[in-house]
Amino acid sequence: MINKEVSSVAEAVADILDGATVMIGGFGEAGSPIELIHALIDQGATNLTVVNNNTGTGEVGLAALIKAGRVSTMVCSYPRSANSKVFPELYRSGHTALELVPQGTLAERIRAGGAGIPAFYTPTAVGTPLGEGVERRTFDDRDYLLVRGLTADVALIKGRAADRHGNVVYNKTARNFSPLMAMAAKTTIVQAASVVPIGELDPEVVVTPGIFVHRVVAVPNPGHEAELVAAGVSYP
Amino acid sequence: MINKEVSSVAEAVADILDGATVMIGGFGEAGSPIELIHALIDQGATNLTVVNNNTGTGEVGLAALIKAGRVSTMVCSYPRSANSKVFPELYRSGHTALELVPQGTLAERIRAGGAGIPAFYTPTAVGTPLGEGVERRTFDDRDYLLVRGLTADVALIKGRAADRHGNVVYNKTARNFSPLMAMAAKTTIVQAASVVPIGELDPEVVVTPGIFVHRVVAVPNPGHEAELVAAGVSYP
Amino acid sequence: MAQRCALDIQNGSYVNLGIGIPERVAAYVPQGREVIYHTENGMLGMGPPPEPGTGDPELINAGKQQVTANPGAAYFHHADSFAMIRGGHLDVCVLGALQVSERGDLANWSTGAPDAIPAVGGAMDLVAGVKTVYVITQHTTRDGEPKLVESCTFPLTGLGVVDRIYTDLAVIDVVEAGFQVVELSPGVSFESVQERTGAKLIPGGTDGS
Amino acid sequence: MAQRCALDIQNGSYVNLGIGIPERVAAYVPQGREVIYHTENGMLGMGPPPEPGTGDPELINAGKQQVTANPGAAYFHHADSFAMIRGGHLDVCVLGALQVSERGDLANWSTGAPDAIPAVGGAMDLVAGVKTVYVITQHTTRDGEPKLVESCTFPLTGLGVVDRIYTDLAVIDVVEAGFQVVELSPGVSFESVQERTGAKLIPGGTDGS
Repeated sequence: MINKEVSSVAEAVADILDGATVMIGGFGEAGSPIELIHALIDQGATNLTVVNNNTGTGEVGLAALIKAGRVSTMVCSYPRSANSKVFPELYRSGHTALELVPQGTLAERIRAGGAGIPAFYTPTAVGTPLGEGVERRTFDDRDYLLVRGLTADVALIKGRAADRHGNVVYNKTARNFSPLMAMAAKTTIVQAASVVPIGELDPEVVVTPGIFVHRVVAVPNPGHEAELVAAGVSYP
Repeated sequence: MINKEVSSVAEAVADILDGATVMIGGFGEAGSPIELIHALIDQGATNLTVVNNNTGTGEVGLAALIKAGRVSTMVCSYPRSANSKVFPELYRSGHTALELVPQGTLAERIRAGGAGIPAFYTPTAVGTPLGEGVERRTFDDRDYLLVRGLTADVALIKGRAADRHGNVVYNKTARNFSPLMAMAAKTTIVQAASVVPIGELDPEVVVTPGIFVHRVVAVPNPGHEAELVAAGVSYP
Repeated sequence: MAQRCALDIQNGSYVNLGIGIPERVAAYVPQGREVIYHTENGMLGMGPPPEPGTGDPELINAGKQQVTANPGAAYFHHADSFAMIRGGHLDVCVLGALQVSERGDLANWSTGAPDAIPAVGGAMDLVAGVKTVYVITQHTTRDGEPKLVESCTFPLTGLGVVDRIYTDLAVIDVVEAGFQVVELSPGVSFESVQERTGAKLIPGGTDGS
Repeated sequence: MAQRCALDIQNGSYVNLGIGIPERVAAYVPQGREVIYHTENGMLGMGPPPEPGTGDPELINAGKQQVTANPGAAYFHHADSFAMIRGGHLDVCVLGALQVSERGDLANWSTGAPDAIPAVGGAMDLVAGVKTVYVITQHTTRDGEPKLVESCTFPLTGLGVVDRIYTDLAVIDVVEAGFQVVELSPGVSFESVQERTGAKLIPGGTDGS
């Protein structure tokens, strides 16, 4: 039998190594797997390269991981937010480096990495500072940049429901980067508000098929970042 | 108000021009928009480049379009099937040319075309006759071929249900190439077994969002190719 | 500005509105026009903010504010969302600007200040892919410096991408020859707009401008 | 052959079975192992053919035969399906062969006959992307010509892609040095297999071969 369910977030992240590249789903707080991130903080892995659209808010979730000094490089499109205080400090101090990637290029690079495409051409960022030094080529009289697919050792993903095969469905705009990151990581770990019996998810509506998922852990009542930040919570 | 529904398959395909590139959804008979294809035969456009995984069976649907002499080039991965008799004849006579593309490369080229990606690299077909003469490049010690995105003037698509915005859901493995072709065509025309009121399709399960769809036509009881072929039907 | 811009949003358009003033365009689209709003984090058919207490923190827009889903909405992942953008499927995007050049170059993501945290989001994707790019901006900076210029001095978002600019003083198209005035705000003269613009304006308005 | 191959399919594997004899592997996977079948036209969790009269002509496999969906199945479009293949997410594919070379080159899509309609389907994608490629084939052609050869003469499907070959005579791995016999069929001698093979065989079986 196939059973990808593990019993705790601690068990789910136990083998993440120092120096790993970790993709973390979510756009702002929507889809952010806070409990998996907190388990990763407890676990202790450091010198991580983290791929996420943002850099977290307050001192919970991704921001807490950055604050704990575990992130040596952030790959993201928008490392600035109303309540994002942790990253700017560590970026200015030189502790955490930044690879800035346009949002759509970031998404497509992750998908390419998961789809076995080593590189593709995109019109985005041609003529801008983010296109400087990037190989350029003209197709049909328009200029494009060559960008590489992006893969990771681990992806941390938040779903609405999953089953023991690893099939996942999401909640509204919490979907964002997660299905792509699930494709691009060697080990994809999903926290789901409910782990349902096999067959309960309609095959027509599965968003991430189980082939992309390696571990599933139930987190029945995931925290909401905005509420935690508003309440002044700081992890750990 | 937005209303993409048109009242007949004839109206839906009325403006397709001679020489157009037409993507036709379906893998074998699953997802084949037979009624739209028959309307296109009646409409008369010729010298078409048709993109489909196969070349149809019997003398209905795609095979009937080919038999009517309307297709100057087929772009496909598998132009041979148990009941595929029409294409081999016109191919051997030189009437219909063939661009043979590996199935996964075909799918990805169509997606790229729809996603504004002019070209990408793929490992598929390196070292094979289909890789001969194709630009090659090494990334991380592996060889890849450079292939171009594929777009079309028109896509003909079969859905299970659609709404007036053009949102579409499919039936099982009839999905196949259709969501990709819908992205890659200037004009995407969908025949749906039912056109449902707006709001009836759950936003979580829409497969092709309406932005990719330009016309919707209800075809309540679409024919099944295998049944038509078994019954010896020949269109027109 | 948002109100004037809204007049140019046609029925049936697929539209992406940038954070800030561009968002206000939605409120002014003339009655009878059905417009579908795209938010690049993954939805078509975005509706207004939820009634207090009814929102879902996982139903948000690109500005990370809670929104609603209109009937006919669809959710999708980021690669599909930016396929819509990059693939030219969106009709209009409306963005803010730091500077626009007379060739249509846009600078709106960075002032180039050395201590600023660079952050680009989806702006470069939008201007590279969306069919028509509208800019809404004050005509000058708070210090009175022109924002419409011969060449941008701030880091670029895209080259030759802006189609039309809505400022507090005028509506201006970017045409082959440069900035063409299409419309002046009530009580504003062509000359006064020219004075506040860092490049030569071409008259072209139907109102005599 | 299919039965022997099935022994090597591990619990939890994601497997794509080619049309024909490879399809039969599913029937022989040992009890207690749960294997998930992928069909490249767009499904994971493919089940056996439907009971007569219960099928759906739009629920088919890559061979265009009606199948069923097991609990836990998922449908997806072709780009996602081949992302699974090209991206290295499938564990095993089992294919037929016209020829396999001692370097693991596979020819299985075309005899190169000038009047044949060329047709490749997903074979080139599968061998380029799937982690482990198994081939099931008769050891020789109907005319007794070897199918395991030093170099393929038929057009290639992929270069250096085959990991293991199951024939009526033996199980043979493609290793650095060439064809290594892993197992002989009952009553078959190493020498008789060598006689029917177009390249040098390396002994390596635990059964003394």
